[in-house]
Amino acid sequence: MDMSYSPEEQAFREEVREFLHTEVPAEMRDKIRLGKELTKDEQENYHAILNAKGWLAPNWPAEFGGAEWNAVQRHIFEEEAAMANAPRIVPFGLSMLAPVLQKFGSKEQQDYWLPRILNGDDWWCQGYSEPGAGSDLASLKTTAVLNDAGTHYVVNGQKTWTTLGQHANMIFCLVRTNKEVKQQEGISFLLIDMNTPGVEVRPIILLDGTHEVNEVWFTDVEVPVENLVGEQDKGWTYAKYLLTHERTNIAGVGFSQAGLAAVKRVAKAENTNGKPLMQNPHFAARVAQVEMDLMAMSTTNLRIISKAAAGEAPGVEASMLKIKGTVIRQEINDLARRAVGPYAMPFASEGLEGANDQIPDPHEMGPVAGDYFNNRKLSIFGGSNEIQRGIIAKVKLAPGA
Amino acid sequence: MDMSYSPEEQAFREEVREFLHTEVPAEMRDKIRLGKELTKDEQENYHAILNAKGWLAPNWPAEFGGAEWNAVQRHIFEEEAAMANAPRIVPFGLSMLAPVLQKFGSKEQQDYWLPRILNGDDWWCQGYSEPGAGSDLASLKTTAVLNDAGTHYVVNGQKTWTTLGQHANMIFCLVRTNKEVKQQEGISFLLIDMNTPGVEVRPIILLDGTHEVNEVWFTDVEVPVENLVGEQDKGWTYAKYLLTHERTNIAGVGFSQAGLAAVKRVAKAENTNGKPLMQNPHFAARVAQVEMDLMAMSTTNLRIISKAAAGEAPGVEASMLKIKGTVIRQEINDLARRAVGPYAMPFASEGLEGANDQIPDPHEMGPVAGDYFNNRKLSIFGGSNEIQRGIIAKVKLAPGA
Amino acid sequence: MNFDLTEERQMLQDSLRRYLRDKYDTAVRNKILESDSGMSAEIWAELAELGVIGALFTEEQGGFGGAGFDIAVVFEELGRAGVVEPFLDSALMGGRILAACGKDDMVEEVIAGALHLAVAHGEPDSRYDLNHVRTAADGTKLNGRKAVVMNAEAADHLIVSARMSGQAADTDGIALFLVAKDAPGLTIQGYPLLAGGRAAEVILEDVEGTLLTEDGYKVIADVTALATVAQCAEALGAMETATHLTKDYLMTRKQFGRPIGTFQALAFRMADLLVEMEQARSAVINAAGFFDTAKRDLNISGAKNLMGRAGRLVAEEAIQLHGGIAMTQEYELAHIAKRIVMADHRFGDTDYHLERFIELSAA
Amino acid sequence: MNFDLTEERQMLQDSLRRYLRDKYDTAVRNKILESDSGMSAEIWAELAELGVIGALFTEEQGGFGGAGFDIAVVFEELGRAGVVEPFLDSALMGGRILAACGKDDMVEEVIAGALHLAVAHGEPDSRYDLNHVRTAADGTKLNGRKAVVMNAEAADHLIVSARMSGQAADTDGIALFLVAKDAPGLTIQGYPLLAGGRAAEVILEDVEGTLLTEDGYKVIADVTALATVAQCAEALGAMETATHLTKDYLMTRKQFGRPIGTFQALAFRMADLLVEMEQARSAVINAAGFFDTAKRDLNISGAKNLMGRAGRLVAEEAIQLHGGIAMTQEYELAHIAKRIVMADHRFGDTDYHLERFIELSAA
Repeated sequence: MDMSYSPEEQAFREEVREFLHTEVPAEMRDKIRLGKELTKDEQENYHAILNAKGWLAPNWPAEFGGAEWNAVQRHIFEEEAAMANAPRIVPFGLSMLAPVLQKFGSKEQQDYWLPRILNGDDWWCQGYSEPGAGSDLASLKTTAVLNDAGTHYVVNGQKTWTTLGQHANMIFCLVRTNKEVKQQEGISFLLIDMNTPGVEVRPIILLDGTHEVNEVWFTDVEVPVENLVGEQDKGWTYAKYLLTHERTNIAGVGFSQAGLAAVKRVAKAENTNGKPLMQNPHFAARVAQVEMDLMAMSTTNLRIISKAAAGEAPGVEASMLKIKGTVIRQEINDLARRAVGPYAMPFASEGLEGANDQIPDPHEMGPVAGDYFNNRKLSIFGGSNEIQRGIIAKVKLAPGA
Repeated sequence: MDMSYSPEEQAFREEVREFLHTEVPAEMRDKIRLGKELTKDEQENYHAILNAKGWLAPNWPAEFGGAEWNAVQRHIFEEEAAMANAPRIVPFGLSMLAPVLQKFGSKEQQDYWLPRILNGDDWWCQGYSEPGAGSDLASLKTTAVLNDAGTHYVVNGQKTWTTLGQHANMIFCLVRTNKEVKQQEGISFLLIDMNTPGVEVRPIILLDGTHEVNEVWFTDVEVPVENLVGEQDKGWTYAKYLLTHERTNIAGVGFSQAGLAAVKRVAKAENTNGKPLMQNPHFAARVAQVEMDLMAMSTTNLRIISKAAAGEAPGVEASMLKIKGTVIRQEINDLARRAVGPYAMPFASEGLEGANDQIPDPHEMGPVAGDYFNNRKLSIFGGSNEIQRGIIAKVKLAPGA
Repeated sequence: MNFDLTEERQMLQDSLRRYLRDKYDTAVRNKILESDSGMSAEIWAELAELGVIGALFTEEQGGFGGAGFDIAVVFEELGRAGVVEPFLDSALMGGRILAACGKDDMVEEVIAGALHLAVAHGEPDSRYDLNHVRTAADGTKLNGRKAVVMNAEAADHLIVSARMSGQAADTDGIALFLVAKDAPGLTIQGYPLLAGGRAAEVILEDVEGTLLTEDGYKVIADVTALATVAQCAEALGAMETATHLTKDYLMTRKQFGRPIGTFQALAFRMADLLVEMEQARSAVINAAGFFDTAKRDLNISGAKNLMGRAGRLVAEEAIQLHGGIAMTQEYELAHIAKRIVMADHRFGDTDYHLERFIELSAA
Repeated sequence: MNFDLTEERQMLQDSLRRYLRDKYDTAVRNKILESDSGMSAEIWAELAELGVIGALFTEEQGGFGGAGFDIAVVFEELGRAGVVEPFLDSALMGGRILAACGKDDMVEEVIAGALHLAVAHGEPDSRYDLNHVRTAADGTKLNGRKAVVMNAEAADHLIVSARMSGQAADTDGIALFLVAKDAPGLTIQGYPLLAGGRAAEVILEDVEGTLLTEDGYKVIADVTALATVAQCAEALGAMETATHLTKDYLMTRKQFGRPIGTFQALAFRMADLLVEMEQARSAVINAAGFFDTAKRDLNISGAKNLMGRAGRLVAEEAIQLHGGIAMTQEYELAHIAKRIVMADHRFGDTDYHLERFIELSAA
């Protein structure tokens, strides 16, 4: 047992910290700190900054231009990025589509799409979820039918919860190509240009007023067969590969640490009954409890990372981290809204340009109550916590487990 | 809405309080306060004291010698009895068997058994649960076969969790008289003399060292057919009648109030860090939270009682009270063990006569940790809290609910 | 003991519930949310007509109710429908302060729905402490800043607390003043609220006010007690809607080929919510029923704390049991959940009332 | 970063686990629980032989371990088997105090399993406060009363804290003395403990002791830190057993025709327990791993609080998921659950460490 970072890892941490503070614009980091959404341009700018350094694709193999960081390095970067209020990397192309292309795509697909992802030529979004499917992803109904000439699939149906689809020009989709077989066996993985006629993006406004997600409708959309990834009807396998493959940062330790630091900052400044809120024993108890939980989870995370760095694939532990990680993040969101007291009530709406100028935010915490509601999604999307519990029970209650 | 007790009810409360303090021996109440078990003689003495006053059977109709209290009066008595540390009435004959006999028993059975219950001639225990059945009560396996002459049932099998069976001379049992029909339709209700050859009582020691419950084994036990209650194979109906009929005091408000008062008494005396424990904000928060919950539940209880007094049968609310009531009582048991600190650790064993003399109990709280463990039973027995949740969900998620 | 509503209250509840069901559905309410004023003058007038405001005042004050249970009945129904119009701040708080200060003619206008008020008491650093007033009264000239003042923009008059003497945290020396909306030196910086309605930061620079009372703390404390009962009842109503929506959704929505409410883990969580709903209902009954007794504050703090805990649980579980659809702004639950959770930020949050309960029960 | 045990610790863990599985089953342990002494001299000797005690001491002290992780490994295994022999109090606490006071010869005997000790520090009104000592030292003559002294009856020597100067709550002025079991004026009133083992109220009337150190508070605080790590690890081991028993039971026990673990509500609760188990394991790793750093006390208090919360949850849920059988004294879980919950009553309970964590993190 050795709980310290190696000198190399510490040096790497210093390099990351230095880079984030010097290369990432302060205005960008301020926006993140205040819970504001980046514009498309800002997001692309951030990607370009990382790409210039060679750090945009930490998990890609070097042959495709990736940094090939191990799990510990990735963890260090995520921790530092969160503490520096650096933006998140938009993951759809970089860590969701790319691993599938690298594993199952054709040479042509790899050569064409992967450099475009690094260079920011395409903005990808993900087309998995459908209305009515929810946690039962494999019940998807969007169809793709090969035309008689065998040159195009014709796609019809609807996807939903498509994150940042409003910015995207490309979408990777799971579509049904065979209705005669078991649900999971008739699904294919298609790359679709969103400028094709018949594709329509409709915004979904979330309960905190933000426009993060969309519906994407397909009406007789023609997709060239070259855009099929791997084999027809094998798409479910590729999607599942992705789900089990790309599970780092599932615990969100960095986000929680940054969030907790912000709560403590406010609680030291905010007064109640003539004393800083942080000296109120009941508020202090809430903070302490989540901090203790976070200290423990952070070590669980490191244990799994250290296994992953040694080549062991995380199994059911990923589901455990997902549950604990979201509970802790949501608890910190709850603390943040408590901390600011009545100032949690104003509605900072992104929808109303300029309308936010008058919104009082004495602690510079941004829309804490909005964030509280927005982050209820953490336990719903990406495999709900109920789905995770089911996975844990299935594995751990199996005979001989 | 009117939340106050009527003058008559208040006068009744005074009468009850006076009676409990003057007629029930102080030594007996001290034993209850210190969490000690009463001897059989003491328990019978308490019943006799109540019977002399006409209060032993509050829920019986007057024609059978009952006090015919309404729900509010019963509640007042239960509240006062708990605050006075009066013993509980042993319910098996008085409130579990008697209502069944009064509703389904023959005239002969009523005339013979009911006076004996009031006079303490019999000590009844209940034979429902069986090993392996658990919450699935209707799967019971103890059989009763009518002999060829038609004079006796011959009973074979095993009952378990039989409370105070060690004191009992009579047991009322659910037995299987028909294996050919649906589980619930082949069960009969039998009264069995425990002195009959073939009946054996074996103690079960609970995890706190107490001997409250027993196994009762039946080997070719002959039971006269006169001891069948109602019709053969209809026993499940009678048992269910009892379960839905006799649900007062399910919330245990009085016990919780008494328990909480004891915790507060200790917490005002016990010091930590130079101050009374009650001034420790974290302990005070635990106490306050359970007190607020209890105040609310107490009103829920009164709402249901007031409906019951007006003749409405409590439905699913009884299941809700069972859950909340046990959670609160168990929380108070938890507070009690916390309150006494290291003095929660000694083991006051009833099994070792005289061995308890050296057990330190500076706050006169009795075996708080033992009680904490013992009362885990509250959420397990009498229809586990999981069973109650199932009932609530079934009723409330039904179409049109 | 009797837990039935009186006939009058039952009628009020029935007519109010019927009106809101017919006239205040999700589409109407979402349109109001998007409007500039954040409220509907028409709804306000019709509800005043229906007697909703009159029920908040005693006969002596010109109303026909005014007791704890009257207020609880009204606000439970408003909460059930997620009503955003400021009955609590403008009519109940504003009106009852004026009534306490003997402004009978103005109260009459309030009851008629014709006069709009705002209570400007909290300040940027007062959090939930009622005694914390820095705004200074130099005679009737007021200087200071008030925070998150509900309904300030729409109010005809603001009721402003200001300190005539003493330190920032003294309960003595706080007076209440009436300030006209167009008083020189008054700046109102308005903004929308997450759970609907509007509030404002109010800046007073040599603003002339009319003295209402020099016993300002007591008046504020009493009306805050009333408002807390109302807020608890409103949250209860909203929680009723949240649980109803969730029950319906559980039995309608299918996954893996069956209604998701038939999955035991979800069904049991629904059962737990219903258990907490009974607790919440009883807490509100206690807060309303003990209002005119010595146990008023103990029961109010007990209720507000319990509603804070139960409310959070119900809001979060209702969202979680729904899944994604509850995350969308247009779905009824989104608004209702916000009403429930934001109730914790008014008149003292869960911890504030925990501490107050501890103090009161030690006394 | 590396979370694997060293080879030596892995071997110790393996051999200890094997020994306890073979020699310390429920029947053996329940017999020990019923015995007068409450412990088995044979088990003690064999475990000493196995190196269990030596692992608790550094090489300098004559052992072959002594670091946080050595102690965690040993006590996790003892906890897993529900061992009631007083390794924590007699060997670890007693031995390490003697080591800190330079009593090398006695430490050697402790490691050999030949010397039994008891630490008489807590007093009837000290609760969990380490600084609270009223027992008075007049030179080497001791007068006072010690509360719930573990293993007092079986100890060859008691280590007694007593005040040489200052007030009851001062950290300065506390000395430690060695008192022989047969010292005149020493009264030991023994009794069994709910979770196994025995303790005693110890009364000192003009008892002659041998001074060990005048820096008693620091020595006690350091050894209590060690003991708290051990206690957390022991609780972790016991919680492992509780969850294992529950998992097995869920898949063995049938109701309504199927294993009860296939009921989703129960399966999900089991999943939640396993999530907490990972938290508990990490908390123990933190407490052990940061032992020799400035973050020692923060991590220990964080761990002890978390173990208090997770322990209660695991114990109560394990019992509830089992149902009736877990209520019986003879079932393994009954004893294990008592070990878990009673751990909260040693070295500061959940709230004590919450407060300490708050203080330490504010510093």
